[in-house]
Amino acid sequence: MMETKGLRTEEFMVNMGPQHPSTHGVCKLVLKMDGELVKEIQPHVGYLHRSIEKIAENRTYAQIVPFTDRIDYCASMNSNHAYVEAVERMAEVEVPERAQYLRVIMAELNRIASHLLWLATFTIDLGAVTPFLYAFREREEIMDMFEMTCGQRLTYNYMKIGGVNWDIPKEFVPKAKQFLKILPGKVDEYEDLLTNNPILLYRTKGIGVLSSEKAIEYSASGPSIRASGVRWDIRKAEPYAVYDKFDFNIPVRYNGDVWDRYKIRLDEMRESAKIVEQAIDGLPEGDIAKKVPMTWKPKEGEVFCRIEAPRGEMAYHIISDGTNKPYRVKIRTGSFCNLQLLPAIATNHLIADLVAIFGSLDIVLPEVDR
Amino acid sequence: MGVISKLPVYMEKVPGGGILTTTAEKFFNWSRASSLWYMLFGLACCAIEGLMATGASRYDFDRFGMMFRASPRQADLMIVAGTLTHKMAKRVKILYDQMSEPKYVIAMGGCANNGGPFYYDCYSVLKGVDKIIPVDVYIPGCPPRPESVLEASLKLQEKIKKQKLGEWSASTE
Amino acid sequence: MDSESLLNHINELHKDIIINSELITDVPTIEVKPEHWVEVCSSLKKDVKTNLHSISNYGAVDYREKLGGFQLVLTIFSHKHKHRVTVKTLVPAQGDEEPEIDTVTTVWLSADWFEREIIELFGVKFKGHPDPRHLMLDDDWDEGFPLRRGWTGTDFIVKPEM
Amino acid sequence: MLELDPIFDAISEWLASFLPPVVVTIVKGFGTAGVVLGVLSLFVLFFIWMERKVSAHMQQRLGPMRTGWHGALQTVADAVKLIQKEDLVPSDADRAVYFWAPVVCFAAALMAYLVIPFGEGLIVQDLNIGILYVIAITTFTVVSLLMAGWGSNNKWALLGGMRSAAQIVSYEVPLSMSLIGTIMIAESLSMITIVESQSGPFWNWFVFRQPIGFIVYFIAATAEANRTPFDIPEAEQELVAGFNVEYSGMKFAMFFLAEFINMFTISALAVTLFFGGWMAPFPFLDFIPSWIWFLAKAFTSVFVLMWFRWTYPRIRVDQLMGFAWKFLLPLAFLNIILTGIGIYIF
Repeated sequence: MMETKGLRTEEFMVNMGPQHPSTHGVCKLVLKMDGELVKEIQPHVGYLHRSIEKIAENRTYAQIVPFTDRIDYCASMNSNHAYVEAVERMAEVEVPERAQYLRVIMAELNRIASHLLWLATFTIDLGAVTPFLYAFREREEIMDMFEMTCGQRLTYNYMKIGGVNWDIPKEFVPKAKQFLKILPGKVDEYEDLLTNNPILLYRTKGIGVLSSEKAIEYSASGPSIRASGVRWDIRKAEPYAVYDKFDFNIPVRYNGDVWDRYKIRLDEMRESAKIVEQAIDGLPEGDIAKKVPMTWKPKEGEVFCRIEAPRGEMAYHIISDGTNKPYRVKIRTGSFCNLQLLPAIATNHLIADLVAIFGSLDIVLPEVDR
Repeated sequence: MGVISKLPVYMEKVPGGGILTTTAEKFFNWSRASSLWYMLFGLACCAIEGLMATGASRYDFDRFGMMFRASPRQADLMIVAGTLTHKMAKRVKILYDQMSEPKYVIAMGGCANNGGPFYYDCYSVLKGVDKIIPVDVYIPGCPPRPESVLEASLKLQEKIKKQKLGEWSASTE
Repeated sequence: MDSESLLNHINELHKDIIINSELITDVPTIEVKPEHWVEVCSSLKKDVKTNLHSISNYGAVDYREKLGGFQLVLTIFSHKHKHRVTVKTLVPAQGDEEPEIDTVTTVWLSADWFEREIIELFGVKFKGHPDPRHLMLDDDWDEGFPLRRGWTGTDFIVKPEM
Repeated sequence: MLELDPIFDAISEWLASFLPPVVVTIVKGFGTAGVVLGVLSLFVLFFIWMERKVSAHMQQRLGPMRTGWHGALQTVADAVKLIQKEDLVPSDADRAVYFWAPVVCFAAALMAYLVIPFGEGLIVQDLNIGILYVIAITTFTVVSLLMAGWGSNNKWALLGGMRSAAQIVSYEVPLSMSLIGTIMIAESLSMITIVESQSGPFWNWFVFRQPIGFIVYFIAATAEANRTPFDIPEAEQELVAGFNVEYSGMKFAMFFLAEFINMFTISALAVTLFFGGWMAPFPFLDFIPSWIWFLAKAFTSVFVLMWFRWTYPRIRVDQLMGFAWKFLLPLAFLNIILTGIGIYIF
């Protein structure tokens, strides 16, 4: 050991964010550092708190749908789906089967898009820029499909209470089929670029291990908990919409490190592609929505309904007091709990690892702040 | 800044200086217009469309010479992409102050323009980024398409090309 | 275990404490008095048959006009048995009061941020919370508790009725 | 024909015809420095444009298109814009250190060109300790980056500066060691002698006699120039922009230019030491001027460096150190031993 007598060392505090390239939005991490080593992490959130829960008190049920788009802008379809599913369950509205199928198609396509976006930002976090653009290339194809269906690229407002707003155009099915044909090959291409890269392996294996006990204790959900060896997917465990009609697997991995969280999302993209394929093949004819009047008032009651969003469990707790506006809407999102466990798994790592761990948890800040 | 902004004053004393000033002005404006480095700074939904998708292969900001910089010191352009909350507003002001002159701001999307869907019944959103920093170009939309972001940057280039030496940014007015 | 037998099991477990129990959209829901709040929660977590280790949702509802207080709604679930339970309690409060209740962060670690949110948005205090700072709002926010019904602040513009 | 060497000779003779010798030396000195600076600036402008184009085409984009033919004037626009930018100094910065850091960085990068032979006879000064000089001078970069990190009084910048110090000092060792094999074969430290001892067809180039040495050199040199996968001092995703986070305008431009000059330095050094310098691959191709051969080889090497950058993820700081000390250094020693045995046998 070097003689360190007389040399003074000092821990120092660093603000990572709110404007920092790798916090993916406006999150502040207050770090206590010993050189490169992160000794303590304190996440500060709320920089994107948009009070959607307050707004929801003053809007009718149908008017809230556009706001749900903006809760998780990377997977708007899934947020839509969670909300309309909750309202329909509370008011016992029957949804036509074609609408259910369309919802599943859109939700799963959006899951692929969201995972692609995650892959893009995650690789950028590790310093590789080129895979970012490759992932975005495929994402644009999905955006095209959404655009031809509902005219928007990011915030769709596609689902409504009782069904969906628009039917798919006739170009949609061939386009989707063609996309699903190329997607597995493209995912293999990312694997060629990244999975077999020794640098990526060194950077991710054994980093930020989240044990299954810890994952359960911190109420983690989504791919993050499945990478820790807990087989938990609401699509299988409590099937909503028509998910029980499709044949798909839930990828589970057991080490809970950054590498597993990376691999599991790649596997999930392949599984989602399978679901979309089956849903397109089995798409029934019929109505796309049940008529729900403009001045619709559900009866008094409450519901707690959750679905599997790309970032974990997304749930709505809605209380109706019999008027056309909900009394209270409480939104639970996957990122909210997943960000909470960051200090538990990322302390005593180097700052470069912290970036990788933060990226691997796939946190979208408006989901945390709402 | 500094010397160059005073260039017209010195030049007037030289015979034929006026022509020289105009030429220099054109050249400097061209350089500033075609090399807008934007700050890597996203707030909400619009960041995906305005910064990521527009920077990606299909739309490609780089065609106009726009490159991202992570540090505000080296950036010329701040794209305020997304909802600006009261809590974030102070930080955005700091970031804007940290940028070096000449600097430009694009307000992207309904939220940055005036609060957008979060105008009514919302306690935490600032109703428009122009309440704290000067804005050069506004883009409507929620979120705007990448094409409209490109259009906005072209509009900003037009604006820069019409500027006179010495009156560069909105904040020096 | 299906929801009905789970509800019966919980009812048996806390015979004297539970005020009200019902099935809401197939989720067993129980209501307890605030003084039994932590006790019931920790026993639900520890009991072998319920084993509710994770928080699914934790929020507050402003029922000051209807019931005279804030209702805490906690939905918890078990990865082991794949079931969930909702526990409710009413914290009595009137007007601008800031009522107090024991924290459940001692039971679940992940209750931390959920409770911080309730503290700042509803003004319900949690006794023994390890870190009761603001989570969503700015540190120097002093306009009250925005999610309370009928709250208005300086920059709060109410949408005109159409 | 197109050899540039006689032109310079003619100019100096013409000057000597009417000026006293002292003045000639001074004028020659400044003149050569001017020429080197001018040529390098041109190269760097080209490299920056090339980097953007190469990266764009690897990423299925177009890159700069609007300024000149395929954006050829893009870097000019960038440079002119950077001159116009306001020069900010953070209020708590150590002003002198903050000011001198980019100057030292730029000067250190330039000084290496004293001994790089651009072509036959196209060398500013053929020092008999040429290689030693280059290695010594390029290490100055560390000082400048540390100065930048310290002077900015920003924690991210300081972290970046410390990282670069650790990195460059570590990689300096395998870098120097990897060159010893070459020196042993050439029996000289002078650049000219080294190039001349590689004359003949291309299998005489040292890369075929020193493959291990070349690999160690190229990896270590990539790290020295802070290029991905070893760009941790300015890791954008971790340290925002590393040591230059507080720099704006022309000062930032100097760091930026120095980075590209360094990239060309390591390419030029690789060409000189391992790829036969200005030599043509076959003697019958000698009619093409030597400086064209040199530049062609160096530009290819620069392209390879860009290729690295846009393909690989970034390595972590402790892995980087381990790689240098545990892998590259033993490999370099092994190379020296093998070379020694080889020389003894043949």
